[in-house]
Amino acid sequence: MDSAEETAVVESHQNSRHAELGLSDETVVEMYYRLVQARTVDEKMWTLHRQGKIHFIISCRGQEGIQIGSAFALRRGEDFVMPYYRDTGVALVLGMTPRDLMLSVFAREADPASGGRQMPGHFGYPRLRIITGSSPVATQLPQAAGVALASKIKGEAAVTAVYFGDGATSKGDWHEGLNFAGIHKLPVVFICENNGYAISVPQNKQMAIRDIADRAAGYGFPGIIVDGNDVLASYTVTKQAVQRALKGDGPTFIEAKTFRVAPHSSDDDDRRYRSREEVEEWKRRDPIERFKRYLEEVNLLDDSLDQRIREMVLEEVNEAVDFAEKSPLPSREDLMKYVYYNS
Amino acid sequence: MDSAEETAVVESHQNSRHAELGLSDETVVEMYYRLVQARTVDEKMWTLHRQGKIHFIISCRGQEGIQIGSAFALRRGEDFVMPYYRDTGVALVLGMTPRDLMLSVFAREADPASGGRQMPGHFGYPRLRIITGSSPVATQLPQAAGVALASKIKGEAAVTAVYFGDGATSKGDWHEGLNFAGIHKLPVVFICENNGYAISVPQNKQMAIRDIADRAAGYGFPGIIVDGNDVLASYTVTKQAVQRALKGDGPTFIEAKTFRVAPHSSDDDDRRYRSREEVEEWKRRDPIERFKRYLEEVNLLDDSLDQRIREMVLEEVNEAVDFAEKSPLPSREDLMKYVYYNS
Amino acid sequence: MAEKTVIEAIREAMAEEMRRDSSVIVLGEDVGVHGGVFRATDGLYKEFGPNRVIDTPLAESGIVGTAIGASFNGMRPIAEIQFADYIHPAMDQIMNEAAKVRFRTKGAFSCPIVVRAPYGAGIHGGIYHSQSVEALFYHIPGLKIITPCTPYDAKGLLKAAIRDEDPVLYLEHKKTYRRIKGEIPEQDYTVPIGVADIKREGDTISVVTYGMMVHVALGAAEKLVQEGISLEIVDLRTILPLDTETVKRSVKKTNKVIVLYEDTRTGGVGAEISAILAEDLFDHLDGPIVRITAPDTPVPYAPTLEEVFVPNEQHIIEAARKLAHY
Amino acid sequence: MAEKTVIEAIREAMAEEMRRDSSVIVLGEDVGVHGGVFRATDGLYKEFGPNRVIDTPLAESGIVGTAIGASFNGMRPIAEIQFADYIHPAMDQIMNEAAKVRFRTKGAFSCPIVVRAPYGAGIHGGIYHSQSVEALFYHIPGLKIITPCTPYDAKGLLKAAIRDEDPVLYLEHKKTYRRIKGEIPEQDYTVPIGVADIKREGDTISVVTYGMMVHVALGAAEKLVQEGISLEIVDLRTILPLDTETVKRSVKKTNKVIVLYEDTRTGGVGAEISAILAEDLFDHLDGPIVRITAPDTPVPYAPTLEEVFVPNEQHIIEAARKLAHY
Ligand SMILES: Cc1ncc(C[n+]2csc(CCOP(=O)(O)OP(=O)(O)O)c2C)c(N)n1
Ligand SMILES: Cc1ncc(C[n+]2csc(CCOP(=O)(O)OP(=O)(O)O)c2C)c(N)n1
Ligand SMILES: [Mg+2]
Ligand SMILES: [Mg+2]
Repeated sequence: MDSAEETAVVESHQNSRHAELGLSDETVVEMYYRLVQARTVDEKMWTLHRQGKIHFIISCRGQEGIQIGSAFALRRGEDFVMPYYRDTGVALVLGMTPRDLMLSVFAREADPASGGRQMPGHFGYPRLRIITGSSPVATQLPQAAGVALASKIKGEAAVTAVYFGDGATSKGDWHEGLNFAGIHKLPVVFICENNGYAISVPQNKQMAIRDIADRAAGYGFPGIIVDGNDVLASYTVTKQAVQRALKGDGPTFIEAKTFRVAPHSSDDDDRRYRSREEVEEWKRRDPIERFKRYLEEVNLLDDSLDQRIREMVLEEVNEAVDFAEKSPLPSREDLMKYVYYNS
Repeated sequence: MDSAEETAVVESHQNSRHAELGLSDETVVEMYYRLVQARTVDEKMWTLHRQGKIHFIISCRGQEGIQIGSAFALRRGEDFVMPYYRDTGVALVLGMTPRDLMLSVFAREADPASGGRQMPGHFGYPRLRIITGSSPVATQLPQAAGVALASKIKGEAAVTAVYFGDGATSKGDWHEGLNFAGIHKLPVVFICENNGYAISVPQNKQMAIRDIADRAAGYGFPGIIVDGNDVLASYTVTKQAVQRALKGDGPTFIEAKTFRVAPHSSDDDDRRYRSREEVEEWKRRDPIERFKRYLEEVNLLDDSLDQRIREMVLEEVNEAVDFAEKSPLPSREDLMKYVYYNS
Repeated sequence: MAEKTVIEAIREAMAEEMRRDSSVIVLGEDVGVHGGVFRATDGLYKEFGPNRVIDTPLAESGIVGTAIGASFNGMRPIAEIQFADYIHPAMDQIMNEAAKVRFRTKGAFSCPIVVRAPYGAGIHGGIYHSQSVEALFYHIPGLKIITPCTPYDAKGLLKAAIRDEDPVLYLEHKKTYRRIKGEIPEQDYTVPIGVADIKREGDTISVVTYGMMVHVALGAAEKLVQEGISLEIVDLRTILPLDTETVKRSVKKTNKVIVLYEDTRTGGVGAEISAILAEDLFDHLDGPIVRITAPDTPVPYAPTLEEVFVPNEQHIIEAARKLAHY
Repeated sequence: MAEKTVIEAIREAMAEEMRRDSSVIVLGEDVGVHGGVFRATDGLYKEFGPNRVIDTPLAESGIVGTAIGASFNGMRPIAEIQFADYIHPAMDQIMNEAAKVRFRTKGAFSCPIVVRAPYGAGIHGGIYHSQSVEALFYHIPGLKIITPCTPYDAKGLLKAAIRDEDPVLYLEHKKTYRRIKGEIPEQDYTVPIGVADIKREGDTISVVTYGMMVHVALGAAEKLVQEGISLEIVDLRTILPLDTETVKRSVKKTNKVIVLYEDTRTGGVGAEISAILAEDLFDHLDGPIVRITAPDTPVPYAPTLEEVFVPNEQHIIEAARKLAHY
């Protein structure tokens, strides 16, 4: 249950949806484990925030389906991944640990993404090929084209997967990044987590179209729509996009329809701009519950295994919190370090 | 022959293409006059540049078809027009005079667009609703949305027509401008003069698609392709777009396929990046010659009228050069003026 | 007179100007239904409707570009940039378009827009929710930049900015929003752009500053009184154009000056103040022109690092002591 | 040694570095087939092919963003911005991304890119082909800014920039491209970043400057000799980080200083130099710190206006006379 790479079919259930996709039973249970892990990390962070122990958190809740599904289609340490701030699930699948993430919310020196220099939610880990992200929305899009361009120049068989929200599609940088990737048929997978809102701004104030995927045609590559709360569907379209990229056929744009069931961040109050009914409706479509039902149907999960997984995760997350809390803050003398190479 | 507004059918040839479009004989002859005028102004500027009398010029040559055709579909002084630097033809139809343009190439104080503060090719005239343009490519796109937004807020029945090249479509501002106009169904007509090059960069290095008009779908409004060297076709699609906008149906994107037969500017040497054959091929499709043939076919033009028109235009242009040359440069003391309202 | 916070003053200024002049519109991310992430536009959507209070797409260049275009067609748009940290994509529209349009058209076109942006550190915002951006825009002829620090100034200056014929960058220090309270008159008033304000009289040292640092300086001044050191606090209020007269008058009186800014040191706005004084008041200076600033680093998130990043009272007290005895 | 122009030096530096290191790539508008609108990349496309010399779409933010991404994956991209006037859309990528990435990752990521841009006035380029942009980027910790003015420095500094681990903004004064010639060694060399150069020794007044103004100052110095005024010309070469030691050493010797820049006055790079000297060398100064700069306006197109915009020898001569007798 520790590697996203074991996707070979091992004893899979005949005729099951995941077997058809070439996913082993073990892998889909691991997917479930990751879903629970992401959710638990998120819940813990909210608790820590309420307790006043940390200043800020930004939430993956509701979007774990596309995050875990797509990330399982990426080859850890081989493909480049550029998660955006909401991608706790992606970061966990690709190899960042609950400890790493807790170190970040506590702004600790040992936080591998930033040493407490940056807000939480800005993942990054060179060894895992998780490319650092910033807060300005959509700056990562031309950067993704650049990462992939370098792969192309070097002749390296790596794909760059870049994540962003629906709001990000409105930025000039988004356009410039997609355009460049299209021209050079770069191995990029664009993954848009369309949760219907950019903070309070609903999709119909963000764009005049229903399906963002329609825009891909304007850049000369396919745009795919997927139910982002369906883990296996998310896995499938990403896997296909990765294969397409590796074949040299260029980028794919994936629009995952999903929803953020939490407020935008710990600073937000989403009751100001959307109804409880809308949120409740989407809670009923929770990707984790849905995947759980699937695993139960194919007899890969029962209450006792679920219980075990949840306990395991909780223990791991609690341990991570303890570890992070005890870990030291950056020391005041180090402020000027890391501005320049030799500073 | 001095107003773009007289588009009512006066004695038009039955069954002729222009009569079907509701264009009078007088109007199509005026169109021809404008084509010749634009070309003559352009040629004169090149001559002045070769003579070392002026520092810089940028050329409309080859693109007069879409420029004159579309501009005739706009209502002078009512619709807002945002030409780009190549739009000598648009500026002339909308009411700027050869004098105005010559004052600009000579950087004279009386230049109405800038008083010699800005390079030539940056048109602007508040009274004519020609909105000032700058050199940074594509900045005018969100501005066009803004002009039209103001019209919408005021309930004013005006359309904003904004012009730009194929290269401009790659800029973030282009995307942001179209997106905003689409969301608010603003009365904007986007006119792309696709001449196949951004200086030396050919279209296939600028984008991965053949028809830029395809991108309009991504903003929720129609994209129309037109032969930009066909004056009447250019007129027609623009007219339809204006009507659509006035009805409140929102923007239209027009892609006019055309070609710049001159170098990019007086600083450019286009032999460095494209074959003479390509240029010659397009010279054979010259929009002016083509329109001339049309007028001859419908018996509205013969050699003697053509001669008269050319003489008239030349006289006007020569007079404009004399006038501009004698006109004073900005005075040194005025440098600090016009930085702030009360400076 | 009623006591208000800075954010209330800003909101009131917009509401009153929108009532007074139907060409005033507001646009930006989350400014409509939501009322702004800092609630600066709270209530405006309800009162003025979606035509005049516009929730824009997430596109800062587009927001400013749209505002510029609307201003060409008779509007007086107020564009909100959600955090000053996100203003940079709009740099081109602000510096090449808004600020240059009057000059490049010899006055035929003008661009009366206001770009509002919350800035400043000290609120645990980290690297991308804490930046001071004024210095990056300080080098743009044609632009005006306002940095108020009290409710009175915030309201009066925002009204002046909205009525001004030139593009104005109106920077709001986030930390003043709810922390700083003050009296505001009931009736309409403006505070003139380009006029500094002596927030405290003194005669030992002039402290030239703006924004949140005015309050920090006032705190330091309070503590230095007992040592016989009397600081004169000059609040620039407008940093572009600079009120050099008021600054010079103060320095001619005290003959010593501390230039204080929260922004990082190199190339900060205060460098210009030092440069002007070092040239024009050379004979009046009885000591070096001391700068107190943030160090040249991005703004860190961890509280330990942010603590040493932002200039504080202690820095001022120590510098003032040294300079007083120079 | 061979005599070369500045543009030749720049071209050679890129070609040699590309030969030396296969991770060096060039991207920008018209840099490939065309060889650049100023011909800086002439021949590179032919030698290194379309994989390493990339004609980009017209999108400055995209160009720099792509370069940043490529640098995260092992490349050392040189991004050309066709004119510095068009760099502003890339401001966000430069200041929020390239310059902050080392800090925000505690050194785990770095961004070794070079952004080249031709800048400067005096070539009839008008408002959008003449701007000096260095001051707008001067306030960005994490960035380095180079402004060479001779072929020797241009080549050596560009090579140093390409090899540097940090993002570098390399500004080329257009007017030096073909006008300024000089000897260049045959063998490989670099000029260290962050080290100023005394282009002429003198003892009456230090003139601290960079770019094209170095040559203007040298001309003025020539003429002032006969009046017994001896200017020391300090060419900063790198403006960020600033070589304060060399500047201070010079001013400690002459005790008088003129800060000269072609850029507009308010908030210019020279303001920082004045500020540093007014604080650190107060006791060494025998006169005001004089600034000679362009006035605070956009760059005008008409020759009459451009003439009075750009600082010239006469300005320096007059200021030096006055200061010498102070
Ligand atoms: C350039 C920029 N502008 C504004 C912000 C403030 N902001 C942070 S997230 C956000 C909304 C993003 O929406 P979306 O892309 O849909 O992602 P989501 O948060 O919904 O997952 C905004 C406006 C920012 N970070 N960057
Ligand atoms: C933002 C920006 N980058 C670069 C330039 C330099 N430049 C001027 S025109 C041009 C090409 C524009 O091509 P296109 O939009 O196709 O218009 P065309 O000149 O072909 O009519 C370039 C690169 C500029 N003016 N603005
Ligand atoms: Mg969203
Ligand atoms: Mg073109």
